[in-house]
Amino acid sequence: MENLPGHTYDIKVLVRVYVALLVLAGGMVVVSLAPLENIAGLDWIDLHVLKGLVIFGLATIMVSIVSGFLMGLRYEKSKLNTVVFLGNFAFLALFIVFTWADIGFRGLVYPSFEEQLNWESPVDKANKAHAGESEEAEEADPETPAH
Amino acid sequence: METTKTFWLPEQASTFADAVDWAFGLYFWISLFFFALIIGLITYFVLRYARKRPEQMASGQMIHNTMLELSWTIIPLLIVMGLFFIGMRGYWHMRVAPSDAVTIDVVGRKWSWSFDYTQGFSNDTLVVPVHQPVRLRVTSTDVLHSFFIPAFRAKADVIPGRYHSLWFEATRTGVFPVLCTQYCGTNHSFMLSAVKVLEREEYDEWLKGAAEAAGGGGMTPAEFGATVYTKRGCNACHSPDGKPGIGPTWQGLWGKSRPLTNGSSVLADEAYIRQSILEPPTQVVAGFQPIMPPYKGIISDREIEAVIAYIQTLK
Amino acid sequence: MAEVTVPKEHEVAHHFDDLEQEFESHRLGMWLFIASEIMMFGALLVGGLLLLYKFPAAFAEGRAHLDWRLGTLNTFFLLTSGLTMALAAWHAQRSEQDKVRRNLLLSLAFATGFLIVKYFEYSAKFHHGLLPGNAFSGHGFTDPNAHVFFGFYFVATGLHVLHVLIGMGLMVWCLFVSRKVKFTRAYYTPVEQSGLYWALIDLVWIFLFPLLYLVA
Amino acid sequence: MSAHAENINYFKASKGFMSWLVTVDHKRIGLMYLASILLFFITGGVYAGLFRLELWGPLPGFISPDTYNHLFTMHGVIMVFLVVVPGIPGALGNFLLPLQLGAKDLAFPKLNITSLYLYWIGAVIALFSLTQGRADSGWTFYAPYSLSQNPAVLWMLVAAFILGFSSILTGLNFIVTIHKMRAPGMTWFRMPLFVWALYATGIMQVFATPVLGITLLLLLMENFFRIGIFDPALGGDPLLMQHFFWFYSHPAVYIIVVPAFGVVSELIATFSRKDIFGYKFIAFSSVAITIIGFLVWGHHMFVSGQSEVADTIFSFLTFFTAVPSAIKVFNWTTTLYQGSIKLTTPMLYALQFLFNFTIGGLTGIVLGILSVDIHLHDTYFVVSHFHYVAMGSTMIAFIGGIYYWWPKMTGRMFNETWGRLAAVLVFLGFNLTFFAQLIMGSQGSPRRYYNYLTEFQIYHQISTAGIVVLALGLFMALFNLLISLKNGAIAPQNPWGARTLEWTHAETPPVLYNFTETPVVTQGPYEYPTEKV
Repeated sequence: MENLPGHTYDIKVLVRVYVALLVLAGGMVVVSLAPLENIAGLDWIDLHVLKGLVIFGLATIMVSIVSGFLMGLRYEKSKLNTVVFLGNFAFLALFIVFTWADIGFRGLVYPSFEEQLNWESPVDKANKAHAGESEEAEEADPETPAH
Repeated sequence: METTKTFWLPEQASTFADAVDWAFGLYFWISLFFFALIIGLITYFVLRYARKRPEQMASGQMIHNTMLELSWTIIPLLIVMGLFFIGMRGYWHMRVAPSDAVTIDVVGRKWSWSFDYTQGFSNDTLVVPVHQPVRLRVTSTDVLHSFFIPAFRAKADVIPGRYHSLWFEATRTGVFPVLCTQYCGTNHSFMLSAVKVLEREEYDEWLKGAAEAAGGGGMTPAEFGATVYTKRGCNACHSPDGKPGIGPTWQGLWGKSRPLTNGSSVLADEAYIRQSILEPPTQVVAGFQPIMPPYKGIISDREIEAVIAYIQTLK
Repeated sequence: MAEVTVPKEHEVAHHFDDLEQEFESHRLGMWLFIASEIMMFGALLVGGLLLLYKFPAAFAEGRAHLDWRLGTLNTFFLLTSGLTMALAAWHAQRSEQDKVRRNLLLSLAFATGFLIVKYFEYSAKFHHGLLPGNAFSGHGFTDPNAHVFFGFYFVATGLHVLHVLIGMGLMVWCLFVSRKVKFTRAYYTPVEQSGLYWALIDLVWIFLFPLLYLVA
Repeated sequence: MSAHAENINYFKASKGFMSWLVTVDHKRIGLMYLASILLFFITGGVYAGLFRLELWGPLPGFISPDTYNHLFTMHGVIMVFLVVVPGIPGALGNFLLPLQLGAKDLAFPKLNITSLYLYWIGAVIALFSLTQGRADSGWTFYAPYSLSQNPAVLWMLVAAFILGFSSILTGLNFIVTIHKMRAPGMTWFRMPLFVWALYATGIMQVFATPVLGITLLLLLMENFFRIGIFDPALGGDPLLMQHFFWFYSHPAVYIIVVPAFGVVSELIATFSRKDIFGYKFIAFSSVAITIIGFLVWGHHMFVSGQSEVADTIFSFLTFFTAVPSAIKVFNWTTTLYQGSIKLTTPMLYALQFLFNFTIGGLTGIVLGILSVDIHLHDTYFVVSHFHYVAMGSTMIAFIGGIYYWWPKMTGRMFNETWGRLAAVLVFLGFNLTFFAQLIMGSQGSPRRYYNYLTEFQIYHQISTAGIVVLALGLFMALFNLLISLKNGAIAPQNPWGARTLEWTHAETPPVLYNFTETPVVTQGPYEYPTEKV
């Protein structure tokens, strides 16, 4: 019985984990609210991207804390469940990388082909409807001849 | 017409058909070798080691042989890597059109093709000159289709909302079928067209004539409307002679009151027909599905007028 | 329920050899189930990230209509209920049925808090017409794809809320079981499993929260 | 329950219709899966037969294009989601996994019956969709065609969603059972290869199927609320849907075929009285296929308009699946060397499998060659390749497995002569049907075509003639089994002289908790003695 998971930790560990999670969550919010122009010496990277990376990095730390402590992966003798959990992220990483290999590289051969055709987006429609409330009638779309 | 059709592959009529067929042929012989090897061994073993007495046991228990196992891991690996490079080279060649290619726009819709030439007219068959790289820029107005010319070994999915492309260079004159290979509904298998490869001079002449005809030159509006009827693929769903189809027939349509699915009815006048062509779902005739693709931005005003004139003649 | 039944010891199911085999099997089973749930949510989040990549402007505009304060409050609720669920499991190992029940009730309370905040968020969106696709009637948006953000928002948070409701159902079930079965160091599976499931809900939120509320 | 009751055969342990519906016994659940799957196999086959008859002659045929589209959609959905995906794991896996491991039951018996019920609910919903219109999206549900709000398609999406859950729960149950419930002495490398195959399948079921779930959910949301993720009319990307779909459906092809690898390994070992050549290579190649299977989904999208970079990467990775498949085929072939080979009915199916799978695998490699695939994509060549794998390999191995374990399941022996005759008919019928399709496919005949160019008529007629022979063989095989239930000889404990636990240690039919006493394993699954010279 002694090797059952979830036994070894103290109740204090739980509280510390909780505090750490709150701090990290707070950190994510703070980073996202931080004004961009105040960071000097970082003009070599798009700051929006950098922020995103930092925020998702913090999220990853939080996830490893939750899985390690609250879900008890850290205390297991057999690492099987950890392998299962990491397997998830491996497969998801492959999913995003390969799908991005498509979406991120479309129009490589004929860049000009990537322009969208004319379609009426619900956003435009809504904007037009709001405009039309005052202007009476909805004007027809100008004809857009195909190529 | 001479033909290069073989047992496995259709006739060849484009520059890269030969490379594709070569890769196919190479692989065919490789696979035939392995197939014969495996089936031959199995047959031999089954006959040679057949059980003759019920209690007979195996005559040996070879369960492991590193050399054998490594060889049939590594040899297939080397072969498939070779195949990968052959396929990749051929593929990039098929994807990247030469810079002197002429562009023709292809629009797929349920269930017809139209080919829009830069000269400002469109046609229901693809007419191209021989020995001239042609780049097709394809798009769809409704669902996925796929543009396939077996003789050219050329294929590309036709995607609504964006462009996709393919190119080819025809190596000989003739007429070759064009097929839709991505399932697109009721008449998916009737979504056929043809590519007509002409000599350069013939092509130039055709181009001139077609451009003139597209303007309705020398035709009455009703005659022009009749050509639009087939060129724009109206004939896929609407019959001119009262035959039932996917859409309502055009015979006797003009000036009648049309019952709509929403319970109201509307007079079939010019405004109604124009609206039905540009934005079909707004006025669907009772008893029919709202499946017609909108022609807004595709069809010109003159063509609409011609179609209206044509419908007026169908009494 | 005036009559309180005395909790009984758990019996090992017929096809297991002992408690340890049973416990380990249940835990691995739950982990595999969580793995499949993570793949489901993960695929959705991958879709979300790809949408973010494709329509950065739409996401920036859409995000401006979400209140990060409410999101943060909800993060707090979920993390706290995660703590109380872990505490419930901790007490269950020590057969402290009363404390188990108290922590389960606390978790339920925080989960309810999460739902209440979600209710206010949703009703604000409905009020402003920030709805998916053709139902979209918000105005002042410049990016034509802004509606995609709300489509994704409602699918992702909706699926998450559904899981929160299932998780709350599990807590109620644990409360019910705690009256019938005595939890021990070797057997506290219902609380353990529900806790794992609830942690999954936390995990999903930890990624969903920045994706929707924080990253632009 | 008394000690006595545990030691009587599982048919007699409890009686009545209800005792089957509420059972948690994996053997009964396996049999109920078997009956359901065979029923849907016949249903899906009837759909196939109908549209093949239509394709016999020139137009107009006896059905409309819409009906044709409906028929092939139903054939696809039923065969994929209700037959081949749950097939071998649901029926044979459920019955055999605990027996082969020396366990009393699966780790979660109640979950097991739950997944059977989910299967039934999914099946009922799929049938219910027939009353809601005609589903015509094809089994791939490609957007935007599937976004037409056709209620029958919507119900079909719901059905597939629920069936996905059933599949996940089965896979989960198998993995836990294999990890935690092995008998004393049953080390990983003493497990029969069928168990290894189920393990690899379980990994795919647990990790890939949820992605199908979210895909179908998003499609439903898109249909109802127009969320704009997949629908190009709302700014969405129809190719993203294909990525989602194939991330599941490519591994699903391996969910379909890997259990068949396991079955065939058992059959070949038993009927040649040989230890499997390269046991570890076969075991690990199953796992390798699983992993690689997750990386190659994009080869279904070479002409779809995905980026050229992705096409190249996916083509490169696709070729790696050829290697473990080749290893397996060569290993099975070598296993026959020096064996004591008996051509019983199950062995005939195993050899057919080798024949068909070799063709299925080789035609798969040519589809991975990028330039050639552009020509072959979406033609009958692909249809034929897929059927060589899903029908010619998986269903053939499944039928062989049913014949092999039939005495253990029912306690009756089948008629060997009729069984062999049926096996030969199935072989001829199948190859007639699908080899003709290989030829017309490479000639450029697109799939899902109601109307075809007249030059292909001869191939369609060969194909239709083939399906008649195939149907004849399949029904003969089925009736042979059913008749044996009444007239068959009582089966001995180990009629084939096999070495795995279900034959050596379990009675025929097995007792309620499988073994009268827990077996202790001391040797591998295929350790046959050698003939003394």
